[in-house]
Amino acid sequence: MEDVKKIMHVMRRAPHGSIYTYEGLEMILIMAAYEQDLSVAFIGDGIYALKKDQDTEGIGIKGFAKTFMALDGYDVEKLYVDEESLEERGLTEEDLLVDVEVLTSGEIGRLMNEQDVIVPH
Amino acid sequence: MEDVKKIMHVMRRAPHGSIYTYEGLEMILIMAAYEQDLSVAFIGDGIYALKKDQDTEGIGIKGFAKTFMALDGYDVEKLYVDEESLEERGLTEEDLLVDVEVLTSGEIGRLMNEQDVIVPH
Amino acid sequence: MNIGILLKEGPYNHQASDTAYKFAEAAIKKGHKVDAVFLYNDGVTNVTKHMDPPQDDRDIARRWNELGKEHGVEVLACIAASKRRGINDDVIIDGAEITGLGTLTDIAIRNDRLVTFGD
Amino acid sequence: MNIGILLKEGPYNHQASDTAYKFAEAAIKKGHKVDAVFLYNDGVTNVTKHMDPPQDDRDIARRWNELGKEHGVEVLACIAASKRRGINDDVIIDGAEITGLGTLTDIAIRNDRLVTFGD
Amino acid sequence: MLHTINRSPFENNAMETCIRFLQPGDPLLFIEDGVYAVQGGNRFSDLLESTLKTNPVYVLQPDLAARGISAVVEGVERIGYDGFVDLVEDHQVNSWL
Amino acid sequence: MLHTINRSPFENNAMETCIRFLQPGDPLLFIEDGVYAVQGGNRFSDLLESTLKTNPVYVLQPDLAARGISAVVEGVERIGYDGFVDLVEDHQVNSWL
Repeated sequence: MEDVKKIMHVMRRAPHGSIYTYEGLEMILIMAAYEQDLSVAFIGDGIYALKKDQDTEGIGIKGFAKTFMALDGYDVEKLYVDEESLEERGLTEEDLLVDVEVLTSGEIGRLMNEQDVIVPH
Repeated sequence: MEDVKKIMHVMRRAPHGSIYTYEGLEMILIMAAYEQDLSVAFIGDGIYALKKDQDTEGIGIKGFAKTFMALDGYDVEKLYVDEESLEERGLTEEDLLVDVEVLTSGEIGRLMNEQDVIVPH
Repeated sequence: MNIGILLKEGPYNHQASDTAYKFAEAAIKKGHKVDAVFLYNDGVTNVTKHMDPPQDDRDIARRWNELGKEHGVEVLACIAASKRRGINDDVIIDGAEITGLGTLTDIAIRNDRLVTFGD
Repeated sequence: MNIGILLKEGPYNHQASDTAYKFAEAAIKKGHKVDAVFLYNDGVTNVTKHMDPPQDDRDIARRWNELGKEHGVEVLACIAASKRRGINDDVIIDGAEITGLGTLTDIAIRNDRLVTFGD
Repeated sequence: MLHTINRSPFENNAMETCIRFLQPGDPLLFIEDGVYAVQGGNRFSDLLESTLKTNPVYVLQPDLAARGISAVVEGVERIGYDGFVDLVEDHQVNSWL
Repeated sequence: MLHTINRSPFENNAMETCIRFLQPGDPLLFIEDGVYAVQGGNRFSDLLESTLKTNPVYVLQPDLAARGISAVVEGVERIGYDGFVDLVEDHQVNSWL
């Protein structure tokens, strides 16, 4: 499987204040069709993208939180969330929309080092 | 002098990494012709704009630090620098290109409250 | 109350443009006059006429155009900032205008408030 | 070594475009192949042909164009990001091309490195 | 003077800097990604609570809802875009971008 | 894995976050506004010095010069764009934007 690359997308921005997370998600959905070894790491404010109960109607911007729930259907199953980022924000796994793997920063750092490509969003 | 407004420009970004400080300076130079009561406050990374010895040749971007020295000629003489921002960065007044008034955050905060308009850059 | 708005970021990439629009809309609804929206820095890209967002998304350029037409809000882009970013009369929407920073100074002087949105 | 570059910010407003260019230039000088510069997010505005900076400033669109012509670097803008921001074939420089994110995936797969510049 | 903050305090120093320059009694309004500051039980709750003793603190409700935040620190008042306009009617504006 | 940081540590949390994920031995490169981190005698000198014990730290000299910084923390190595390319030749890249 020489052609399969390990590609990690790193989400570090809050949703809605800027478009990076949303356009990042669009990129992941396209890459998912290419049968690479994809993963997504949510670090810092990036974890807010997975927060339950987002309702963007009042700000007039299209919401996209539910699209993260569709990633499973595209075989993007490796979703990693940084434990310290959750704690610092007073959040727990229960606050998140999708099933994720909560890891320490050391564990995520080691996974980063296995990647062929890291795409920051 | 009903028509004279107190307008403060607030510089909070480092130079070169983004254009905000440079385009802010362009705005100040134009406004200076309108005989309003202008001042410029340098806060946080904004003080780096006044750092001596900037040489932008290597990054291929036009430098503009010296334009701050010309503000005096446009009668823009109220340049305030936040003391804590200097200290936190290990800088002193000696490191700055132009004569400024170093003030505490409380003093700058009170000056802000006297303004008719505050323009952040 | 007479209000000027300074918008420093482009459309979609940052929420600034959306918040500025919602604020202007609310001010008008309350009977205030929104005199002008002045576009600076990347903000000048708010009025490019070729903008073509997905059908279920807001059309930011058209929204500024309609606010201008229906409520007399001047929509102005700084000429120096525009030139750098490839914005000129050929690519901006009807109703928007490219002008100098002197106009912004006038806006700051003649209005009761100048409210800035950016990132 | 074969290198792909991902550029996520527009010209002038952030240094990302300048650093990406300087990096590409240095890589080519050292004999590496810079396969493509892929423009995403506000990065798509790097190739607008109406860009008209002050005479003593760098011309960022022309610089990307020359890098493409002289060294075979593909300069590509994401179509979805471009449409949102009013970038289409009518306003981009010769030599740049608007394409899909599948192309970026190919670039990520076929090169030894993908280096990202942004803010 | 009305102070607005639109950046997440976890990512950017705008909130901490603003509070350093804030004069007693001046209103503070959190908008856009700034609203994460007022969610209860996070790293910035103490700073916010001490600010509430001297200054009124507002948050833009549509931005809270967009981000799925319901619980906010006690004493923070939720307003809409019309409330934002009211604050601007009463005060000049200082945006900490 | 080469880690690049391009934001001022005073304004943005990129440097502190990056260091939390950094594996021993991996090189760190400061570019653009990130270079303010390596100026000696500032609030981040301690963090940088402890990082230097486990990781090589580089800074892009053209960005230092553009910002008028001459004194840097001991042990930080200055490189040009060609040195940046050399690091990329030896490592995959993780940009902390």
